[in-house]
Amino acid sequence: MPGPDAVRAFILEIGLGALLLLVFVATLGIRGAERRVIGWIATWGVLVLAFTSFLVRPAPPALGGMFVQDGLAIFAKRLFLAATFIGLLASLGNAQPAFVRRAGEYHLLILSSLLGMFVLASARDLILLFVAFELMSIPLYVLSGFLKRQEEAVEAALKFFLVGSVSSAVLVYGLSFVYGAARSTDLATVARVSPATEPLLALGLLAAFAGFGFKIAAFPFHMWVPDTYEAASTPFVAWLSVAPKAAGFVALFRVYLEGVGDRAAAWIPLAAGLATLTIVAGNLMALPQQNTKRLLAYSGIAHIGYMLVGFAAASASGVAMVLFYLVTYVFGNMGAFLVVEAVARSEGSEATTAFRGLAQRSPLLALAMLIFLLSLGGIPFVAGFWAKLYVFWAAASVGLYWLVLVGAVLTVVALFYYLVVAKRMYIEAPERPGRVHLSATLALAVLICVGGVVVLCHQDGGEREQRQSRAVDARGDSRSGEPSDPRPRLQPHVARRRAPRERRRQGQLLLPLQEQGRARLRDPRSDHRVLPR
Amino acid sequence: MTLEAAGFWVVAAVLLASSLAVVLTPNLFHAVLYLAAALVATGVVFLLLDSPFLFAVQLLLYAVGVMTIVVFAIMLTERLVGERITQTSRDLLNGAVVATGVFVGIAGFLIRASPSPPRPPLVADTTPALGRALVGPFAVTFELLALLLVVALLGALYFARTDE
Amino acid sequence: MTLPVLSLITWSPFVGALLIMFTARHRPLAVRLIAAVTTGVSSLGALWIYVVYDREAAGFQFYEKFPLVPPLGISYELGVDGISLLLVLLTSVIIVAGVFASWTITVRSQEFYALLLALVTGVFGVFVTLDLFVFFLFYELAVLPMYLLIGVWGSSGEIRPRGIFAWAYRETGVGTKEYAAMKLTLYLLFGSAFILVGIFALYVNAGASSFSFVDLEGVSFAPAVQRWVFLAFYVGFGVLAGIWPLHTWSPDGHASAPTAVSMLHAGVLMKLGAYGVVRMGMGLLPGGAAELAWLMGTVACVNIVYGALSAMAQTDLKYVVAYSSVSHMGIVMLGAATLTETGLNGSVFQMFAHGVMTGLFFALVGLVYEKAHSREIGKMGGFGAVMPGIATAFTVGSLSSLGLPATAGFIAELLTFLGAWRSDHRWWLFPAVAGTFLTAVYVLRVAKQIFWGPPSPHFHHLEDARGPEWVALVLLVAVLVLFGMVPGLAITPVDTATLPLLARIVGF
Amino acid sequence: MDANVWLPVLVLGLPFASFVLLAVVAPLRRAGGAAGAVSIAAIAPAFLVAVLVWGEGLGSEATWSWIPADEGPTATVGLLVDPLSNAMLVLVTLVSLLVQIYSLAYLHDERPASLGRYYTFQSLFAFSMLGLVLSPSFIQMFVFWELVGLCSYLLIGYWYTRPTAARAAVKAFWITKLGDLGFVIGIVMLWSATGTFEFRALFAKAQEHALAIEGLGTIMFLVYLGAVGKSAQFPLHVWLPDAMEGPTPVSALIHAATMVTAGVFMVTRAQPLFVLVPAVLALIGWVGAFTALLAATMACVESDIKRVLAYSTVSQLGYMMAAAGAGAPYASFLHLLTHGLFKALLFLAAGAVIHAVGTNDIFRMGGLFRAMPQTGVVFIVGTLALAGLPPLAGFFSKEAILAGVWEADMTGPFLMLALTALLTAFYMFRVVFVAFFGRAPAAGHPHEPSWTMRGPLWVLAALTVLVGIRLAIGSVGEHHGPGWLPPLSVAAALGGIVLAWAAYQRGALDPGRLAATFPFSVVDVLARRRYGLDALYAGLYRSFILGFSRLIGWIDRYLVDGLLNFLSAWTLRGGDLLRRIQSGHAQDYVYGVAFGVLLLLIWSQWWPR
Amino acid sequence: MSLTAYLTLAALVFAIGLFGVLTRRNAIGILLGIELMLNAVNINLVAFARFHGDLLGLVFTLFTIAITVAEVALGLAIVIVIFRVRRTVEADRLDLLRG
Repeated sequence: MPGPDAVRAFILEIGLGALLLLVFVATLGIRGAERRVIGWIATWGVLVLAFTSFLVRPAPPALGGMFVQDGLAIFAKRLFLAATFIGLLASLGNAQPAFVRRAGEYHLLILSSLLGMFVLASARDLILLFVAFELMSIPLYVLSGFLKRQEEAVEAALKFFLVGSVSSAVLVYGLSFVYGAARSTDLATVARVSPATEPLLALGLLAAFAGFGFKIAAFPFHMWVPDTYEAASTPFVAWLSVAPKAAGFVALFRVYLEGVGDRAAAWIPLAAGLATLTIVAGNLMALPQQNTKRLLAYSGIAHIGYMLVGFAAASASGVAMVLFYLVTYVFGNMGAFLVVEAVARSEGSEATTAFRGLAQRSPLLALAMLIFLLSLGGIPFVAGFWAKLYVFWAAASVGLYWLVLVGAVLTVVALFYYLVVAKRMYIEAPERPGRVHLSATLALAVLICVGGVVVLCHQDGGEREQRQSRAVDARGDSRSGEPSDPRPRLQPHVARRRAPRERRRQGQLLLPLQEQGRARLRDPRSDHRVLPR
Repeated sequence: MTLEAAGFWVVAAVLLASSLAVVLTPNLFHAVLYLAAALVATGVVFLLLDSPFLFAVQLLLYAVGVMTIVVFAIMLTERLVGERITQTSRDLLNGAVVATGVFVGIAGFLIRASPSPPRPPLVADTTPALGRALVGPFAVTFELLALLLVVALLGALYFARTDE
Repeated sequence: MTLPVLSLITWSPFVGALLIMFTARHRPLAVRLIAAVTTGVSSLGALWIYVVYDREAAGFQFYEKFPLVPPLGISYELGVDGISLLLVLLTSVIIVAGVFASWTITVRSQEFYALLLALVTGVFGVFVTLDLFVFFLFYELAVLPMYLLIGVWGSSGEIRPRGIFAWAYRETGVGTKEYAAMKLTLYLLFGSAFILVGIFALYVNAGASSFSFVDLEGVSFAPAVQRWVFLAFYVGFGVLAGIWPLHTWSPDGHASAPTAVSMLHAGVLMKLGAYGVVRMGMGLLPGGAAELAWLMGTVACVNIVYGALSAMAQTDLKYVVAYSSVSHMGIVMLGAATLTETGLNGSVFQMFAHGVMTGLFFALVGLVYEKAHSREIGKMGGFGAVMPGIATAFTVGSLSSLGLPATAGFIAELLTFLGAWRSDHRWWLFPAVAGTFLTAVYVLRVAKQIFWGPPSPHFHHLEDARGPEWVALVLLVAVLVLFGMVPGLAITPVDTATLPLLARIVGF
Repeated sequence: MDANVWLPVLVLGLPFASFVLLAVVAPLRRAGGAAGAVSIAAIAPAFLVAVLVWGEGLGSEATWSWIPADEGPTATVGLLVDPLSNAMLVLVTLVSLLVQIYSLAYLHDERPASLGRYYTFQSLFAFSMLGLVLSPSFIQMFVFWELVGLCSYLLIGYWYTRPTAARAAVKAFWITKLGDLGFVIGIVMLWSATGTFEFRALFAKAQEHALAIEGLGTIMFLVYLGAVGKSAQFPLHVWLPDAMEGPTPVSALIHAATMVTAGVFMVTRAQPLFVLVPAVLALIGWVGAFTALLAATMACVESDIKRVLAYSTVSQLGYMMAAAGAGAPYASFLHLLTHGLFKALLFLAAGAVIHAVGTNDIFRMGGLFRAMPQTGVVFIVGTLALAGLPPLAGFFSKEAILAGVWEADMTGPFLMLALTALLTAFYMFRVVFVAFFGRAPAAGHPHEPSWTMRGPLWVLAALTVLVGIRLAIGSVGEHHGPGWLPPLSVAAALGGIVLAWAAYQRGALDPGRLAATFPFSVVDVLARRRYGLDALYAGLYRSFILGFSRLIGWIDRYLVDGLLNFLSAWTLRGGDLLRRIQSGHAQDYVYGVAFGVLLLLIWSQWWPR
Repeated sequence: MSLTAYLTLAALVFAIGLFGVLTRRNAIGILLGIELMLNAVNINLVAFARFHGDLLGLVFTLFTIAITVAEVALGLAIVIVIFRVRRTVEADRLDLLRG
């Protein structure tokens, strides 16, 4: 049975499991409109977990190496918790009957999906990864059709489900090849696959990429996104647009950077190409949108493209940059969706025209929206700028200048539609007077997002990097006397745990991740071949 | 030709034929029946691969279970429609091209793959080992699977119930 | 601890913006006074550093530095040399004039002034900062408020889509202020994308772990880096400087913008682009500058002639002035491209001169528009009789525009000509000179049409400039004439900055 | 600073002070008459000082840095005081003074504010012109060159509400600017080659034969182009007749006596440089002579009294240029001075006439001599001087020019100039006979002007005579022409007078019939059409500049900007098209996934093996 | 038979399933296609397990089967609710959301 060490590794999952049980019990015990309480329970629970997550420290791998609680995992879990907290908080004020009466189901589904994400972030075994992936996905299908009386909602659920199932099939088909090529489901072993079987591995990883592409909504696997976002309830969409994507990215990092060892560089052209396609398609398709949620959906696709730029850097710093991007994206995108929710509640419309004259009606809400839009647009002084900057930086560090240029130029296209919303708010005259009313919890959620977007730019430009660079210096490999190392002194979260033994030459970038893998190979606990041959 | 090879060809033929029938037959009921055939054929493939336990699982849990709910669903939707379930298809050619393309793409990799390893001799019955693995290293995964099933059922229930 | 005068100059308007946002709600007069006082503080500071600046010593003075993000080498590093000194002075002149010229704005004046002041902070910041990264931030700050400033307070022109791309015009809404605002913002951000890539490339290639201009200046980059990064800077900043064919945002933007914004934008922000090319492009990449000077100069020649001819073809007064900016920015870029002392001095001088003259122009056009409610040249006439003051100021502006001696425009053009003939591409002189003639043609034609001729009965009720507006006009005219008559005022400090710059380029 | 410098500075400074005062102190300017008083109060002492400077024969040079540069200033400003500039000082201040006095009466109907503006410009002009003649360097000369051009522009457009005046002002500016382009290019090149703008340095180099610059010919030609514009040489002379839209005193001052001679002055000033390039010099001579003849023919068919005078100015400027081109700068300069006097006289007298009759058309005048005998007398004095009859001033200077040209072996120009002499007398006396002795009834109520107007007339008339006498008796007027030249010259003048008398007074010749006979008919038709030059310029302006600008404007809007809008419209439309893949059908979304997989599989062909 | 044969068989089934998903109109029919695709995965996994003499594939297969069942159940529930709301199970008729 798992020892105390393993419990330490599972602490967040155990806490979440307990919360699930609590909510389940509450669902059974509470009836009717009182079920509102369930939402509070879940929200508070997630908040507690979120605080707990900051106490959690990396732990040695558990389950024979299947489950790791490293920096990446902990970071991702904090992110999921933050997003979930905001999402739950925002939906507390949701007075729609379905949400009040079915609060138990709603929160159970969200929390179990969250558990799936947790495990996904920690999974280093293909089987666990797949199960976690499904555990994350299946509740989402239900949640997107949660308003099951609405034609659009069930339609969206079906589309989401169909595309999702096919993608799952493709994913697991790919994973089967990965397993076949590696003769193991352990990602560390995958990293050592002999070249003889490599075509199968390549096939497997490609197919699996499609599956992950669906989850992160990269072009052309994104097509479920706009429909689902438009139809589902907005607070849920706000959450849907960030948390599962973050989980998808974490899984991508696990599989494609940790799991392929030295061949990570091979992914650069592919990821760069996909990033380009996604950025272009997302931004272009967002241009003609009249529905704000749809617009944000497409813009979200474009953002995935930008994150893929960081991914394409296939470097440790790239990973760190994408993670930072995800953080800013959580706050910026959720915030934008929540403002849409507020306005849509008040105006009964999700169209961009509902924002007309918002600056004169509710200046603060308009300002919040403007901040979110600017952050999404990558304008300086808000978090989104730093995020874009960092992913571009990572890409530039590996010489992908063209990709940076494409990305930066398409930022301009993106700004077009963000500015259209800004125009509605600030330039056009209001259609009717009066403030836009929003519930206290929703306002709080928006406020948190504003705080995130504003604070992140101040902190993360500096403090985080500072800390990391100190870590670099402390290791004594700042190579004094050789000032011409052009790489930004940025270390990824994933690498913070274990100091690399050697600095790599330029061009080989995945050192920290590989070091981790190798270290695990030397770790006797990592061998989980308990099965007979 | 060994027995295994002969069996493979037969099963493969059956499997492919029934699969094609699943996607091509106009009648949905027939399609379900063909799917059952395909699943059974798959089970036989498992048998050819020396996995009788999985054959059993496939047959009992999968083929029968899936069949049951699908039939239920068809009954539910068909009766309300009150017409025969003959389903027309969308553009077959496009689908065929894309599906063929995918297959060719996969096959390209398979061809490039190194010659397949020889089939190792069977060491022992795999079933007990399988059981041990599920409660051993994969216990947590198994737990998660349980949760997943619960959640799926919860979702299905949520959708399917008509109260309110 | 000396007074951080550059910070004072830079942030004073920002403080003003905050004060306006938070204290002056529904008190228009307070808004204006705060704006006037805070920009006044900046102007006094600018004047102070202009006077105190040590003209014997080259290099950056009034230096301030403290680290912002040490591991990345980002720091808040300020300093001025002769070039930025002059441009800071220019900015302060224009903004003071701008505040007074838009004294009569009544719609949402609180937000207007707040945005305007924020924008000015960005402009000052760009001119005084020595850290590339912070530079970029200030640059964006100088660009972004423009969207709302034009979108909310701008005016739409009358353009009827014709020609082969008419459908595109309908699709994009050409002519409206929203279109102009969007075009301007997106275009400039498009340019900033190149700048950002360029800055990164420098940072990565320098390996110095510093964004400081002073540090990067000490690095000699590989020829390929020099070439490509210079090109990136040239394109990126060139958009803002209005280089052909990336200039088309400027006529639309300037024409649609409210008076103070046009003044600031054409007067100062376009200089910011040129300043970027000179400071960043030529300062950090001497090899690239030497290699690509032919391109800069040739495009600049196109700008000069093309801008002038385009201006001539316009029927909208604001468009004429806007295109004249395109033409005059050509002189700026040409002067820089000559890579000669006189040429570069002329370039910087033209930045200043054109800033003031175009500020004056836009102030006047704003006044005329405000009174006559028309921008169509053909519909106006005989204004000289009813608004002699405006007519006089317009004439002075025109004369400076066509390079008449005793106005600042002449010095700039002369120096540029001298530089052009001494450069490696002598023929640049001819388009440049031709440009001055074409300028004379369109500028006098417009002046004649608007201010001369029989007074139209429609416009008898019009009045001359009043009160605060005079402050703006007199200030600008005086600066224009003063610097035209005593060019040493500007050139002496500028020379201390251009010589080392050229020494690096020529020595490369 | 010694008197050599500060006296000329005083001359320069007084009008400048007046200008600044009037420009800045608006109430004073708007007072009108008071502004005139200020201006006159400034120019009068300036005139006295100028006379003093001239009389003392002061000479000095002083320069100050103007445009600084690292190794010595790029450009300097200063004073070059020598006999040439001294004489010009006197001429400029004198005519300015007289014109300003004259204007008090001539423009007394104007609104006070307008009158104030007028005197502001007058002061500015006096300052600029003085600055020009005192220039020690090309650059300063160019500066003031442009400034006088500005004053010309402003004063031609003095009545700016008149469309014709507005047009004429702009035209004058443009055409002269066209010439100035050459000037500026020339001095830029010169600076580039020598590193200096200063005359003294350049002359020194020229004397040491150290000015062997490549392309000096081109440079000097370009510099000369400036003079072509300013001094109304063919083909840029077209602005001057139109410039008559300005008030007549302005014509007298700027477009007869002073500014238009700036070109001649410049060529004279820079003679040491021009002599290095004989080809350019010859060109100057030929163009000058041709201009003289061409303008004379046009003057013969003109009926506007001011325009006749304007053409005659062009013609006389041609004379001066011809002399300069022939290497006789002295003659050229002498003619400049005398012409300044008598042409100003003529204009002012014509102004008095126009003031009286309210029209410019000589055929609507007639018998004016009886109504305004004093004006008539001075006009005739001026006419005689212009026609070149001894002992008036014009005779000697013209003599000198003809002699100079003859001695330079420029036969062609000489013949043209001689013919011009005949024509000059003809067209001037045509005016005299038609306007003053004609039988047609004069329009308006002709009367002698007030003393403020008559005074300057008499002063100028007296000076014309006195200078002539001075030249006749003094060695100043000595010339080295062949002995047959004076008789020939006088004969030509007399011939012209007789011809005019015969045609317009006596009626012995029918001018109309004469004009209809070949070869006069050709000349007549062409001259009446101004040899098509105005039409040519208008056509060029309209079709070339405006047409080209329209083309560029179109290109800019519809191609350069159009392309951008096209791109952005296509981006928008592209988004619209692209979102059609979002068909709403679930299976199409699955197609998306399938295509994605296919894409990845195809991509994998580049998979590194 | 060689491993490749089994893999090819699986690939064929996978492609056929994909074809079904792409061409069927009836939502239930589409689900059947998905079943086929997942079935192919199982063949793959078992074949690999057998040829590698490894048990992980079998474990994987068990999980896959279970998850497939869950998915099918949920999918059918969605189909039923769709039918209830929209009175149709034809996927092509569900295009309220588009663009």
